[in-house]
Amino acid sequence: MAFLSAPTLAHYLVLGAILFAISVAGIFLNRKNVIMILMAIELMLLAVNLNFIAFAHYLGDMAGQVFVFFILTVAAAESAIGLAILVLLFRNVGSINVEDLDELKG
Amino acid sequence: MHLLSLAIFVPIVAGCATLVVGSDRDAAQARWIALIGAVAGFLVTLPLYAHFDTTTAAMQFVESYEWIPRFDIHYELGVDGLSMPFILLNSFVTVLVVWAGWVVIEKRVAQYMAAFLIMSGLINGTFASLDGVLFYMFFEAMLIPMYLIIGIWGGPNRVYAAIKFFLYTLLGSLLMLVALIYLYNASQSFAILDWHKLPLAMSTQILLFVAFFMAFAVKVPMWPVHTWLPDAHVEAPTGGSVVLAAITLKLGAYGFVRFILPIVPDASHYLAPFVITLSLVAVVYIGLVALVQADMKKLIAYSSISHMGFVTLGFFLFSTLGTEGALVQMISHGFVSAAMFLCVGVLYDRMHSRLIADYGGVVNTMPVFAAFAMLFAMANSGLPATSGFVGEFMVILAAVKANFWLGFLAATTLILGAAYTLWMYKRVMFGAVANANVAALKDLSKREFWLLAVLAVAVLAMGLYPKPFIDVMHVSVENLLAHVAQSKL
Amino acid sequence: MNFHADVATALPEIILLAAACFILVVDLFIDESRRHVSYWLTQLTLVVTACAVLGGVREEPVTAFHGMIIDDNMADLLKLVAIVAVALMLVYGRQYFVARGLFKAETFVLTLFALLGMMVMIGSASFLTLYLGLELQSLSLYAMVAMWRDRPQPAEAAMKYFVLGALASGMLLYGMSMIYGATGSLMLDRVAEASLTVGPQARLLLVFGLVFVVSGIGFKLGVAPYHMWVPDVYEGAPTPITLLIGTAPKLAAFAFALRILPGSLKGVELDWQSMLVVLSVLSMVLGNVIAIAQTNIKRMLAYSTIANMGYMLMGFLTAERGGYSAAMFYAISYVLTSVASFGVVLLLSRRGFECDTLDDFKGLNQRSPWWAFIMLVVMFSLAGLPPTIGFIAKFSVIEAAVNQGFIWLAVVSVVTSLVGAFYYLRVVKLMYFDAPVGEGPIEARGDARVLLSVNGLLLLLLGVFPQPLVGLCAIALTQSHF
Amino acid sequence: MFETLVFWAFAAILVFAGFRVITTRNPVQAALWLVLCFFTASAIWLLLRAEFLAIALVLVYVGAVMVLFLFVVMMLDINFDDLRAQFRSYVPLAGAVGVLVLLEMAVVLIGDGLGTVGIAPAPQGPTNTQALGLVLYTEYLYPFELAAVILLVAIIAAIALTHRRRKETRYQDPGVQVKARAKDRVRLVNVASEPVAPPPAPPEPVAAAASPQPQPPR
Amino acid sequence: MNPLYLVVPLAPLAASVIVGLFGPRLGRTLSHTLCILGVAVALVASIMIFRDVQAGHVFNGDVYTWMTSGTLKLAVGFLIDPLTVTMMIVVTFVSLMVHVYTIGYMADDPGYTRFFSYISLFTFSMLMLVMSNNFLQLFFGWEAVGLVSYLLIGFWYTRPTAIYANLKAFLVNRVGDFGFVLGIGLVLAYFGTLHYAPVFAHAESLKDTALNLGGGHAALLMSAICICLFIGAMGKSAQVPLHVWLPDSMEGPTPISALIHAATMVTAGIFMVARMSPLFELSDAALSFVTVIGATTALFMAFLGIVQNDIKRVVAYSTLSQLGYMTVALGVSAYSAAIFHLMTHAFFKALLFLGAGSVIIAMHHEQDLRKMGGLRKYMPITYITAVIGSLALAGIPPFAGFFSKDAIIEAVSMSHIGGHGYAYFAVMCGVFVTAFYSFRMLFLAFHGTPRFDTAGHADHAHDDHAHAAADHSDPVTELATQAGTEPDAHDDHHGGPPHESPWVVTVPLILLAIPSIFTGWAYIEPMLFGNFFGNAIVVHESHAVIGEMKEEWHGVVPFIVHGLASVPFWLAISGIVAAWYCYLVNPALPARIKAGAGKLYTLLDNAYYIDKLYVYLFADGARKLGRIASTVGDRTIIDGIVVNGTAKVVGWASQLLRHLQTGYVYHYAFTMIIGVFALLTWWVVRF
Repeated sequence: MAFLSAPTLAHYLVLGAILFAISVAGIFLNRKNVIMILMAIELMLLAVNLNFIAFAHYLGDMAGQVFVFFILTVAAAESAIGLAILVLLFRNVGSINVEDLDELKG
Repeated sequence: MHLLSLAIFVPIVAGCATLVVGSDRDAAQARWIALIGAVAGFLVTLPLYAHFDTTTAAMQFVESYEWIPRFDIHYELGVDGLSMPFILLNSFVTVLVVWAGWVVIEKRVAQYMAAFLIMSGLINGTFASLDGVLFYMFFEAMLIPMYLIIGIWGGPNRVYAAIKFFLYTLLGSLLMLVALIYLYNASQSFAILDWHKLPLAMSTQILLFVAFFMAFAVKVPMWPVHTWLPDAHVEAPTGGSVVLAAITLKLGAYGFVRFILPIVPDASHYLAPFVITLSLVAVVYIGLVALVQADMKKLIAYSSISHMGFVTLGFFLFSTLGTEGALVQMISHGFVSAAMFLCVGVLYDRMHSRLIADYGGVVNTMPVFAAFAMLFAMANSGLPATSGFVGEFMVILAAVKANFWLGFLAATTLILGAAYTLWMYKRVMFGAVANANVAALKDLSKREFWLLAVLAVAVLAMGLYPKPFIDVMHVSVENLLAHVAQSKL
Repeated sequence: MNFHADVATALPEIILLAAACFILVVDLFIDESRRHVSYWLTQLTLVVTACAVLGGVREEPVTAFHGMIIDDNMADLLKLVAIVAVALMLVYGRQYFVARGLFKAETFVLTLFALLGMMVMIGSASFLTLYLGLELQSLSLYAMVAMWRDRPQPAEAAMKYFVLGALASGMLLYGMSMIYGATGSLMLDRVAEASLTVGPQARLLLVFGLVFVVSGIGFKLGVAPYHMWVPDVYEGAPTPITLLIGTAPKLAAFAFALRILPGSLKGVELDWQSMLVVLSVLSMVLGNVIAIAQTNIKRMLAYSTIANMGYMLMGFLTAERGGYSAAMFYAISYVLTSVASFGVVLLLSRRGFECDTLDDFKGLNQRSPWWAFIMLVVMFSLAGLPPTIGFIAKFSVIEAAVNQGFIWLAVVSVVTSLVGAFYYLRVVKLMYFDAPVGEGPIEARGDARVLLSVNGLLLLLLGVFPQPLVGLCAIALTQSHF
Repeated sequence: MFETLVFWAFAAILVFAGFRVITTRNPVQAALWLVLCFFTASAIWLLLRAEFLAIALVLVYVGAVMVLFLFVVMMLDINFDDLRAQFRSYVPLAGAVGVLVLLEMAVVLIGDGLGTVGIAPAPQGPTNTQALGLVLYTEYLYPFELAAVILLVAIIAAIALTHRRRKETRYQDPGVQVKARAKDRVRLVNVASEPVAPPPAPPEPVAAAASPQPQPPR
Repeated sequence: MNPLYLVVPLAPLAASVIVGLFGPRLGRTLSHTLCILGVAVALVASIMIFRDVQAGHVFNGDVYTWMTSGTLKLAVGFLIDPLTVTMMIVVTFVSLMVHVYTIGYMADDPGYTRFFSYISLFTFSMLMLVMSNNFLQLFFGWEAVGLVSYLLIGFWYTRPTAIYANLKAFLVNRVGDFGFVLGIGLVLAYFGTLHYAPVFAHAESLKDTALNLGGGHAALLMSAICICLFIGAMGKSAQVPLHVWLPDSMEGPTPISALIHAATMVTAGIFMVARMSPLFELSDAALSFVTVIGATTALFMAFLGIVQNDIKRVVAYSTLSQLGYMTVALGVSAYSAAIFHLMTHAFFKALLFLGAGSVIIAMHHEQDLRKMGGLRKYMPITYITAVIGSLALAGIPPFAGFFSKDAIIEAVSMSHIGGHGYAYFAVMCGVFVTAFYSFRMLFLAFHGTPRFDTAGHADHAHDDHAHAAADHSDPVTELATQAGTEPDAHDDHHGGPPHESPWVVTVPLILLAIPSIFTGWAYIEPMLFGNFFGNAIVVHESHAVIGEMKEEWHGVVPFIVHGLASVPFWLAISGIVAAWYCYLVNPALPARIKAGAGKLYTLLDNAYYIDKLYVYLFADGARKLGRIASTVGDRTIIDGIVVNGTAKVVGWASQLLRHLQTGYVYHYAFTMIIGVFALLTWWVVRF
């Protein structure tokens, strides 16, 4: 079974793609819960990072890793702001149910 | 002497000055500034006529400056026999319009006057532009003041009318913009005169024709894209109707001779039957529609459409007589429709109704007015010795020459035009005094009297001696026809 | 490596950053009553930064920090306009901020950081800096949207903005990772070289990544179908923040797109070109059509943005310099117009009164002819009618499109702009044809009045004499390297 | 061979954990599954010779970000049952979309070329951490500074958005503190030298003038 | 150019303009003095020109160039030849008489100066028409007289019937002009000029040119031109089927009925055809057409004269019939006979009209013959002149009508043009009918017992045709005018028995009676058989009926003697006798005939229902079409479906699409994801 061979770049990429697909499915699945959506997005970033590292590895280039480094940093900052917004939202609206947040529409 | 620039910017500057200086509290000031501006605007156009060389078809009073070098756009002005008369006409009508709105307009006088002055400048610019983009800028910018005029000072349904007017005309002109840009790409120039020389394939010509035609047919307006006009006219204040009918419609027709015919001559020849058909529909169908209108302004609006049908018909006969007839018809219609709308305005100011049914026997209380109205009604129905006759007659003659049946259909206007105009006249003016309101009417004020008198003189002068008008345009028309006769394929 | 040269190249950003930090600290020591000190410091910062940008204008493009950033004329021009837009936002929004308790250091500092993010994006020469600039800008904006803390709507808007922004970032990054994989570099110039020579497999990867990158760009520009955040955020955010979101970031996004697509993905030009065609058409149609149904001016302007970005893309997708310069001109003129439009909205807002429904504009001409006139100019500029700058902008992009044979696209654009004209006209109608509903005083400060007037008249002036700006855009792009 | 085994094992865990993240009922559990994801991912990164990042992932994500998530989830009194209503009805759509996405991506990624790019160049030179460190402050100085700014923004934003001043808390106002001057704190009182009646009670301490006034919340 | 030529039209014009603009300030006396002076000057000048022309000074030249368009030059100019000058004299003379007469007739009218201005303007227009040397100016005059006719018919503009009639007159004339313009257009198209001289000169060369009418049909160019031009003449000269306006035009004041609707304007068509004789001569088809139309008019309009009770309407139908005679003459190429009859008719018909007017004044504006009778005693001068006019009309020698009418009948009998048989029958019958109705009128008005109420008149004159007109009018838009409120300026003077009219009325009657007697025998020889018209009238050899008649011409007296023995004379006599019998001897007879004839009478009384037909067909039809076009075409289809429909669809789409923006963030995310994967799918599938 050639598929279960030693991991090649394609394996890593497909793994990343699976994670990406899971995160997309997660957005569809947990549509009402903002926190879950945020987690799904974290998963997506993980997929991205995996890609970068895999490429960096197979290209023998540091740049990809550095990018991941920055992505991690930014993602942390992003989470902080996102959760802050979430807290604020909960204080103002009393809910983080997406379906309660439809005052702005049309 | 930058005569053309003056003709454009004197009114615009005067309009801005009116806006700045005039306030609603001191309307008189705004009026006077506007009047001075309008008269000045008219005076600066007079040398255009006086110094016009009727022996050449070349552009005259040319001014050319680089404007937007990025696109090779120039501020290029110039007039020939096809455009010069309209600049005069426009400036003349502007004076009348300012005068006509003298006491009638009470709210936001400065804005009213300014809108007309600015529009006047823009219209002059449209006629004088030799650069496609410059033309387009003026052509479109003009919509704005007109939109405001209809919307602010108009009648009860003014919003609908104003928006309809705006969008309708915009639709056409936007397609024209694409065409202009296409031509620029093909010729690497925005100079209209360069486009005249540009060879184009037939399919391209037809597409360009369609694009230009949309713009100008809406503006003229031709059937079936005419329905904005009655609405706009009915709702617009008197001055708005006057300018709309007397001037802006001419812009559409002018577009035919400046753009369509010389730029896409082969498509014009090819599609001439189509345009002629539409023109004749305008003459006959619109004539019938005009007959049954209950609103005076609407009736005159429809009559305008019908008259403009002659213009497009004349152009697409490709004969000297037809083209000159069409141009003469344009000028004449400028006078006559202006006068007709002013007449309705006179009545409207007193009775606040435009419905024919509200009138009857006005001649009893306003004999002087009725006399003027009679003259203009006759001019509208194309009576000889009035200006209305000249163009119509020439176009009919040219049409008969082209094809007997064309002439036959065109000539129905003799009957229809008289029918709708005089039937209206009869119902409004003649008869016994219809009601107490009519009985209380006062005859023309001095202002109104001279306003109409000036137009009456113009109408008669042009009817009795049209030669000067035609001499001005003749060489240009010949040149145009010679140009159109050559294939560009 | 010449560190001084690097610093000189990045001087405006450095100044901005230092000043922002300075203000952050200084504000701690300032009384509530003297908050305007921070405000003026912020304005001063902007002026100095602008001067630094001007001082850094060069003949040739210069890269610095190991090729991470680039300073070319395009960057300088866009930065300048962005700075101007931000400064105007602060001027126009001052009254609004004060009235709603937002007149404080966080606002100014976050604004400056957002601007910094934009400037970084504009001057990026690498995917990495692009990404970081983008995030810096976005994070600041997310926070600013939510700044008005005691209202549910800003929070809701911020949440939507954030979630979707994060999603877009994720996609963008996914795309970047693919591009990195296909070309082996994060440097735009090297990616560009590689993209021209890649084999079919890598090319497929490149196109694959391209889709994601284009989506990310689409999100930032707010073009359909990535536009959904735009109306909600515009409506929910405090109006000055809306102004901020609606203006300068568009320039950054434009630069972003320019750096990435023609700047680095030359090899798949046809692909992104046709993708952008789809986005452009969708935006023009959806934006204009949906805008008609709006009753909230901010929302309407949001849809107008969507549509306008569609027009901008039309110039962009021609994939030639004329088109880029047209698109750039479009973006700049749109920003100038948009600033003025929100400026008027801000002008009419006052303590306890949000001027956000269209009906609030009723009878403005009777209340204040001058502001009605300015708004009229703005509306006609947005509609693309002469003699305003909006017309020249539309003209340029249509010219670009026709020049490259996209005549049908030009026709679509004019037809949709006809639809668009309707709702702009409606605003004019409300202002001029209707009677005023309420008599609210216009309590703007003198500087805001003056600047807004200048802003409005500039739209007219540049409409009549567009050559300076048009020429500038053309020159900026001929010199720039991408 | 070991590598292969590790890869497949961790990949399987990663996918399963990822799957659980999106399907679990409780966000707290989801967060924990996510933690597992990060752990496994870091293991896979180790396979790819990205030691520093693998550690950083665990430290930053597991140590900070996910804790933050959990913190927020727990802090906010959220009715999760409400949020999961109709969850099942979303499954088919989500599944379909996920599979579709995956298929499309796989079509591209499992092309003929990439499968053979399996030659991992032998790591040489400095260790991964050293290599990163080498470039981070030189080549990537500028981005590094930017990252710092981003973190600053995050701090400012988080504080500006969520920080509330409680009335009962005592806090300092540096502005007031700095502006405090000696003469505000100390008042010299002239006391008569001759012994008279014992001095009256000292006036109200002036310290009140220097005590920080609670600022209205910003 | 002789400056006198200019004086002729300009004198009346100047008078008209001055009086028109300043009339109320000038006062009545000054106004009418000015106008009369203007026309008198024109008459004198005309006479001088007449002498000049007789001396052989024919003139053809332009006054000024109206316009030039390439090689085409349109000008205003004069062609002064015998034909013109005859018309000039007729016009100015009758006009002068009418001017004078008006002083009396309109004495009490508030529109006195306006009226003078109009009739002077009319004189000018008519002179321009006849003096023209080109088609343009001809058309100019043609329309101008139509305008003045319109103004004058509607002179009493408060009367619904009057303003109905004037609109009708103008529109029917416009129908004629429609043809006329087409004719002019064809002339221009094929001759390249509108001047008479070159057109006539080249006419021969285009004799066989065909005009393609499309669809494989072709017509002879000349026939097309002539028929088109003649349609114009049909309108102006009220030939069947465009005659309907003329009877209604009697709504105008009587002087203009005399001037315009009897003597001059209606003869413009006749004049025009005569002027165009070089063209008409080239088309037998056109001539046949003319003949048939003329004959129909001559006979059938005469029938209608019998049943009229309004004195002016009798004269009006008589005019129609006489115009038919002239037209027939034209059709048989007896142009000079037509002009001759035109001239004599102008005098005696003007006389009859003015006489009728005089009666009307005397009857306090009562026009119904049934309410008159025995007026002979009260107004002898009017009576005598009326007798002269009637005799002339009936064609009793030696009155003027006899000569001209006999010449026409003679010419018809000699003609070989298509339709001449029918024409001959028509004109012969016409003689009898003419004599009958003219003497019916005479007897009813002046003989028998007075049937009027000398104490005044309660019943209004216009009642019967007021009702008739009301039928035609649009019930919605026409104001229903009640008899009581009708402001009629002429109701001022009431009561008293009829009396002879003042001298300003009677003098013109007398002056017109004189030519009614003598012009016939005085001018028949020069006009018909001499070389009076010179080259002005061209007759093709094969049509030269006058030439044939000339061979039988032996002088006036033999002509009369011959006439006394001919059928027409006896027909006329029998007509008179029949009238005498019916209305004087046995007045009950007509009622019985009326009852017996039944349907026939109704047919005649309704003028063959032609008016009703036209109203139904054209007026209502056009309005109906217009309404359909307006409501269905413009409002429903173009505006409703296309314009507003598009707007509605866009608005609807907008409402629909805005619901895409649900407010739920996950939908937004879905959209983005779907967007990405749609693009992805497209590009993946493409690869």
